[in-house]
Amino acid sequence: APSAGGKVNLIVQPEPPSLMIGITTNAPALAVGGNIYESLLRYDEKLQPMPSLAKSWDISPDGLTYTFKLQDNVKFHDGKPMTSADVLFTVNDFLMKTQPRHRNTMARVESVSAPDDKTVIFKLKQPFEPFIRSFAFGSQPIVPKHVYEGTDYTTNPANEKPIGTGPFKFVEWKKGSYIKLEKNKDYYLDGKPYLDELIYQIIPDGASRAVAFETGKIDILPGGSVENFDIPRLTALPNTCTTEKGWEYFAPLSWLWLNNRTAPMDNPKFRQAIMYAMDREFAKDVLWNGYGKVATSPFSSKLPFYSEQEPQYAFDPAKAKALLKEIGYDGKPLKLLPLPYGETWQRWAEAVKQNLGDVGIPVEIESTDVAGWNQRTANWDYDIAFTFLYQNGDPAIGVERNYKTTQISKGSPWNNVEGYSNADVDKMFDDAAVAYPAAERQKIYDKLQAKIMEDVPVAWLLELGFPTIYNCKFKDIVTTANGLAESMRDAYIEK
Amino acid sequence: MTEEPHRPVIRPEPVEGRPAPVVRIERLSIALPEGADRPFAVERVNFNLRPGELLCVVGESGSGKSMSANALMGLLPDTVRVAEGRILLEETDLLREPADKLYDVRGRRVAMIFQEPMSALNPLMKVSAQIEEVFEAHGLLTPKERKDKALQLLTEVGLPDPPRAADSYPFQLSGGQRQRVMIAMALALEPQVLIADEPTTALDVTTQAQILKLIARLQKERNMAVMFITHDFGVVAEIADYVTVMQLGRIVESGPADEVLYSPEHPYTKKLIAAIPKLRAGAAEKTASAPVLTVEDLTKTYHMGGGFFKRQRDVHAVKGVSFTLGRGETLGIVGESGSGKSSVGRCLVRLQDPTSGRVLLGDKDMAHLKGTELRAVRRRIQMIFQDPFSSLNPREKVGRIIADGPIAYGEDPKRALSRAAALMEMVGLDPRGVNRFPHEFSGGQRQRIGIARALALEPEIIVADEAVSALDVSIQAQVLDLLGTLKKDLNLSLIFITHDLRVAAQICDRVMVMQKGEVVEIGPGAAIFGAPKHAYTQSLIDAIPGREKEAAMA
Amino acid sequence: MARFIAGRLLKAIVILICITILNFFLIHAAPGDPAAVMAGEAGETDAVFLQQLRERFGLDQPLYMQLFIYLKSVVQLDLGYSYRQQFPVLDLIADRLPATLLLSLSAFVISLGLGILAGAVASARQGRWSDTLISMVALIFYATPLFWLALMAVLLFSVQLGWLPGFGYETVGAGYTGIARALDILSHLVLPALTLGLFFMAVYVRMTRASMLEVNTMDFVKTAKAKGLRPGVIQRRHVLRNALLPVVTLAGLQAGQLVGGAVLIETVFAWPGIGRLMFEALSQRDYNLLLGVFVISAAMVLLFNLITDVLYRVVDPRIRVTS
Amino acid sequence: MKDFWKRFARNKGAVIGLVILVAVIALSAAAPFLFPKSPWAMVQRPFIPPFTMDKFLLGTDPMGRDLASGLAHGASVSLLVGLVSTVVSLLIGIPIGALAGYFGGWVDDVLMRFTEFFQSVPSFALAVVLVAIFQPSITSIVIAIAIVSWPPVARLLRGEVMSLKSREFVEAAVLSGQTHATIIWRQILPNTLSPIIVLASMMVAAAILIESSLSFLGLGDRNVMSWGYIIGAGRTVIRQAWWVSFFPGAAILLTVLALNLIGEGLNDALNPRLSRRGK
Ligand SMILES: Nc1ncnc2c1ncn2[C@@H]1O[C@H](COP(=O)(O)OP(=O)(O)OP(=O)(O)O)[C@@H](O)[C@H]1O
Ligand SMILES: Nc1ncnc2c1ncn2[C@@H]1O[C@H](COP(=O)(O)OP(=O)(O)OP(=O)(O)O)[C@@H](O)[C@H]1O
Ligand SMILES: [Mg+2]
Ligand SMILES: [Mg+2]
Ligand code: NI
Repeated sequence: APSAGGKVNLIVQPEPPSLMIGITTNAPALAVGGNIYESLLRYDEKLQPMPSLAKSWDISPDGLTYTFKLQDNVKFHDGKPMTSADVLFTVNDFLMKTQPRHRNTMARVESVSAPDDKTVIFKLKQPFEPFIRSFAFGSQPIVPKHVYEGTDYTTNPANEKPIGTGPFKFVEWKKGSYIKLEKNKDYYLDGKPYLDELIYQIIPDGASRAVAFETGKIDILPGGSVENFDIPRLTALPNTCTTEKGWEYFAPLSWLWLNNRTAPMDNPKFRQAIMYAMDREFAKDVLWNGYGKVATSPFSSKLPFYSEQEPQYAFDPAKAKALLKEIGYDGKPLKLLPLPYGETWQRWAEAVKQNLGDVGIPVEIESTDVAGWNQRTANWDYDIAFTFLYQNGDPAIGVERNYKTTQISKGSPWNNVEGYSNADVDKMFDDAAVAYPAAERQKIYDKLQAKIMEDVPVAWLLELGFPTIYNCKFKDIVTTANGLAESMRDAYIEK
Repeated sequence: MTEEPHRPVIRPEPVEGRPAPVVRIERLSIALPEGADRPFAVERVNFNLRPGELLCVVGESGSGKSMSANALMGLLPDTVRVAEGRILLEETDLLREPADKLYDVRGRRVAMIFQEPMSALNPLMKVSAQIEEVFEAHGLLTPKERKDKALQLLTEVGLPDPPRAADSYPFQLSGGQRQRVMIAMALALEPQVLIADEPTTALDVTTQAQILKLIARLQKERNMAVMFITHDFGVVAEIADYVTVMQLGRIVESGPADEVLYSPEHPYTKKLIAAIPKLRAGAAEKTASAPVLTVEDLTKTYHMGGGFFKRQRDVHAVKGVSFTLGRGETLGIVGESGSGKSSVGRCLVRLQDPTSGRVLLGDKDMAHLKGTELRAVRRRIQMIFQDPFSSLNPREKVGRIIADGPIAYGEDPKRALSRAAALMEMVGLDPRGVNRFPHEFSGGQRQRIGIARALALEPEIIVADEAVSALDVSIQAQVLDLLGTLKKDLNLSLIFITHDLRVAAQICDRVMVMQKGEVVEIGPGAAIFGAPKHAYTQSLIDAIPGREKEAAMA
Repeated sequence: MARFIAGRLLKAIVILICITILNFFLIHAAPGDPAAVMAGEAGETDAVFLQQLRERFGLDQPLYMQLFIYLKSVVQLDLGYSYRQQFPVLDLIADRLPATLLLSLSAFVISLGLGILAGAVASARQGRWSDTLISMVALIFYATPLFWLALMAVLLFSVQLGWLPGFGYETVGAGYTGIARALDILSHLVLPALTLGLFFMAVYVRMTRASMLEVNTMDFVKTAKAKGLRPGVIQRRHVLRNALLPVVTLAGLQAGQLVGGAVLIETVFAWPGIGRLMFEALSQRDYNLLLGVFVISAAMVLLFNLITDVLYRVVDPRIRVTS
Repeated sequence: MKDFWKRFARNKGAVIGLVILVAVIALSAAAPFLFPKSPWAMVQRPFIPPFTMDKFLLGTDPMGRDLASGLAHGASVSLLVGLVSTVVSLLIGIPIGALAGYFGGWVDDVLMRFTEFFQSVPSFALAVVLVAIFQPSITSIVIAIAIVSWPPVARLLRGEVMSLKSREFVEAAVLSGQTHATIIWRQILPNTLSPIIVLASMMVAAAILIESSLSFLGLGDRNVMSWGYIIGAGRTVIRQAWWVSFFPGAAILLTVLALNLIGEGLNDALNPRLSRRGK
């Protein structure tokens, strides 16, 4: 049986700018903030909803009305009770001002109301099956109305000492060193959380993070916090466990943006040639140590509605060369923008450069830092660029933004950056989003995946696997599709 | 020097009435490293130092004087080693004594005053501390007593304001004062033996005279044995009891001072004595020719310090100096150190801008020209610099150094270089030397290169600022001869700046005496030296060491 | 002296403002802006979001206005607000400054102390094996990439031997206080300070050695010997002090880099210092923060130039402090 | 010249240094022939330890690239970065230092304040900023390194020139009618050669190291192989494959050592005054 007590040292990388995840939604902020803030629902590894702040929920058969019943005795960290008023404030006011994704989702909502303290009702304009998967803590953290109402949300001093309902309370943030959270004694679930203290250490260098784990200074290395080359060595250490779970909700998928606007990338055959030219198995085995999976669809296989459709692109340089010959490619050199997120990505760019070079596409790597990368991709100033994106639980949320014509707009590196435009595809995405129930959506998505696979608007690489490495005495550290960020509530130390 | 070898003249030392030697250097040979110009720095030399007596060691530069002295102190440079011989301090052989025994000898029983007063003191330590250190090194006295003793010593050597001097850093003292501090340090423990290595060479006559007097007095009072190294026969005549003459590492003549000075036997000694410049007007007075240079009311004020927040301090180095220089004439400028001689010279050639006044070269006023006009006039007036080492670019070949001027005025480099070779010949150097670097020449040769450079532009006037002060007497004589000949041949006018009155007397037509930036007297050499009108001139002449004795020589 | 210092300080302020202006344009010349970076990180952007961010940061104003606003606040000793960290820049820097100063000052002291000592020993034993050894080791430290050395140090002392912690500023959550905390910080300090110090130590060794050898040939050393002083005393009292001047110059240069000169070491050892803050600010285009660090660092450089000049005067009474 | 060689050859360290440097240059020149394949080519299985396979003497890196080939091909880039950036910073630093020292006054003031600006930002940080601004490429890296390394040159030269300016041979040159340009060029600069040589040999080393540090922070040029790149990349796998970062580290060390030895040798050999000492 789980026993209470103990503390855990984790890594957060890079240092988050803020822990107020209603405003700052980058990955490290979520990794820590998920313990402080909660949303209405959590999701299991199949992305099925589980209770969180909502103890139960009900969807009307027409798929238009969602009714949530809130937990009893939920209190914010400042001691004030959490009620449906806070939910309304969060959904109707706070997040509308701060979160683009929330604005998108709310565009489909007719109204939100709270008949009583413990009930919240969402009414949709038309059925939207993914709606049930949009209540994760990252998308909809419930913030205290009494603290924020009537203030400037972005400068409210509470952002520095975040106040949520979560299992852990903020204690201290020594910038550049660590963030400390402690057990929320008033948590509404009896006995939980088990751990007394979470300490997120900030160690900027990957090799040092590995050393920290080795020397026992760190108990849990969340996925992606050490260089891949170190993983085999660390996992071989005594008493060390590994899990790839906990990434189902984000399901990161990597690909190459191919700038469809310029020759020769405007030719689907050329793009197919790129797919054939790349040895993605090598990348998975050597660069990612066998973690992850070669992408077989624009959807991650962890995503609902994923299905493997023809054509598939196995490593086949001969075929690539044949295609290039067929279209009469003139050997124009292309520029490749790697992702400035550490050594693995740099190595990967070098490997891709070699692969493409082998079939006769000369490639020049342009290094840049994070700001430069953002600027270049957001402004379509590239030939080929590495990227990886979260799928956020549903194709209608995490996938269609990258392929629909309406998503072509400068300024964001996360929309349809490649400039792919196909009216059929647009229509299929629109239909699939509002089709109801799920089986109807599946049919459309099958066709859609086949079509996009054929067109190759971007060159898919891998479904990335980010194994979490941890000391085996910690149990239940991943209990949801969002992994460590919200599972520490269930984690305990085996005595 | 290609001279036939002569047998050394060693006069027997009279023994009666003289104390036994405290130091005996016997058959000392010091080997030079390979590749040196001769195998031994000194070869089988013998010296005896007796209490209460002063031995002068004279000889040309590089003859091994300093080497002998350093060997006695046990301070030979690493590159040389003692090949044979003994150095006996009473009964102990210093050469065979273990190193830590020597620490007790140095400073305590044998003390030394070094050649360079400017650099022989630690620049970062107060004077008093440096003297106290001598006691400390030998574990004597308490710190408080040391301080008192240091002050007492400074008083004894005749420093004007001893407490202030004690609390000064060396750079805050003048050269003469520094030299006296060195003496105080050497005398601190009342050593039996004092070695003084050219202690006055860099000093002007007045200061020199003071220091010589001081050493002589202390020597008599404390009954010290003194070894005094110099190349100045005036000094020798003034103070020596006994003289040893060295040449190329060997002793060529030695004996009691009077005998060596008044009846020298070895040709080298004779030559040295003959080369002593005499204090008497040389060249016959010229009939006044038209002046090539007229200086009117020349004033130079240095402004020191001065910045945003600092008060400015003025040094009035030259105050209203006026004179003329005739064609073919030599004008000497003399005066003690700091009297403004160099400042005048530098203003004449415009290395410095005069504060006011005019320098008329023909109808052009050098003092107020600028840019190309200045350049055009400048080639008519050139300068020979004092230091033959630092006035030649060490990284330029000699031929090019000489040719630089003509090339700068647009002459074809090839022609200029061939003319440089001719000039080398003219100043008595091997014309093949044009492709060598300055460091491959001796001091005297270098000074000739400097002269050749000044001549290259065919100027009308040459300013020579202490052009021979750094050279030893024999070479000095050569250079002076050369200047005289060239002057006659080329009809040059010469301004000759010096602090050595004898040199001025020898070659100048007229002499100008300066004191504190002002001209106190100007007139024909004979008149100035024969019948000085101004008291200051008289005091300068009086300070010349060994004047009467020198006159008796030769 | 007081006047001299006051004058220099006044001049320094003018220079500081010029430097700030130049830095401002330099930083703004880099591609990308903080809004784009933050939007990028959020994993989700729309035009409204970007516009909000730009307005919030004042990035919608023309560049000269931004400069004007910035200068105005700098003159009031306010370095503005960090866009990304939502925190006053001055506080962020003040937060990191102690760690940085601790690290670089200890490295400074170590390198200067050991460097001068080893250099003096080498010069005293010129040509002997101890001299060769010291010179060689110094050269090796000089020529080895810093981060490589750092990693090796961590592997050896932290992983293999387990003697010293390999990263961080103190043991997090140990709750030490007083002496225990000081010792804890000290143990964390050893490795980074040593690795950082080694490079400069090597430079000081070479400089001290060369300089002392030169001073050894000077006349006053001979004077000291003639006094009967023992070699040890001569080296210490006479030679070393006179040889120190070029070392002081160099030390001044090193001291100027105390704030921001340790980016690599701070990264490898997870030392929460300014260097890292600066590097992060740079890659996130956190203009105000980056400029703030630059301003502080420039102020340090000017300050240490001044201190060096004053020190010159203390070490060498000959130097009159002008301009 | 002969004299020069003689003096240079007398210095054993300098000769050893020269031999090493020549070997490195030869290696970089021969790289295309010894290793005709691109050094980036993934030719074998990753992580082959050194001295276990004849064909890959120094083993392979984490991507199965031949380390020996990388080392050989990287030599030219590293040397290029070192030498070119040093030359460029000398070209900036020498004129500025010489002019400031020679003319003094307001010229000096302006130039030195200008220099101070470049010193006021920590040099490595400035390099990072510059590379980020210009986007990493071998050119921008070289320029950035040059820009951050010239201030010491200028300062050093200014000091030297100030002391040389008052030397008598310079005054003699003024008197002989030479122009400022001639005086600086012919009289003063040749005499500053020794300290410049020593400084330059240190700067070449520093430049190679800065390049590798930039690589370490991900700001290297990924299209050219350099030692700095290999070290930076090998750093992450140092625990599994020490050799990947060891060999380029040793190569840098050797080269830097060689350059320093040569610098010291040159300094002695080029200084006529040193030969006087022996006489
Ligand atoms: N450190 C040294 N290493 C090698 N040779 C030296 C050294 N010092 C002097 N010599 C040589 O030893 C010889 C004697 O030199 P010494 O210094 O004794 O001459 P000196 O008579 O004192 O000359 P001066 O009047 O110029 O001082 C000269 O040939 C000189 O070149
Ligand atoms: N550049 C300068 N700045 C300030 N004061 C100077 C400068 N040059 C000379 N002086 C001062 O001007 C005065 C005259 O100096 P000058 O060099 O003309 O004397 P001098 O007669 O040539 O002396 P010496 O015989 O020692 O060479 C001295 O008090 C000196 O300290
Ligand atoms: Mg001598
Ligand atoms: Mg003078
Ligand atoms: Ni005045």
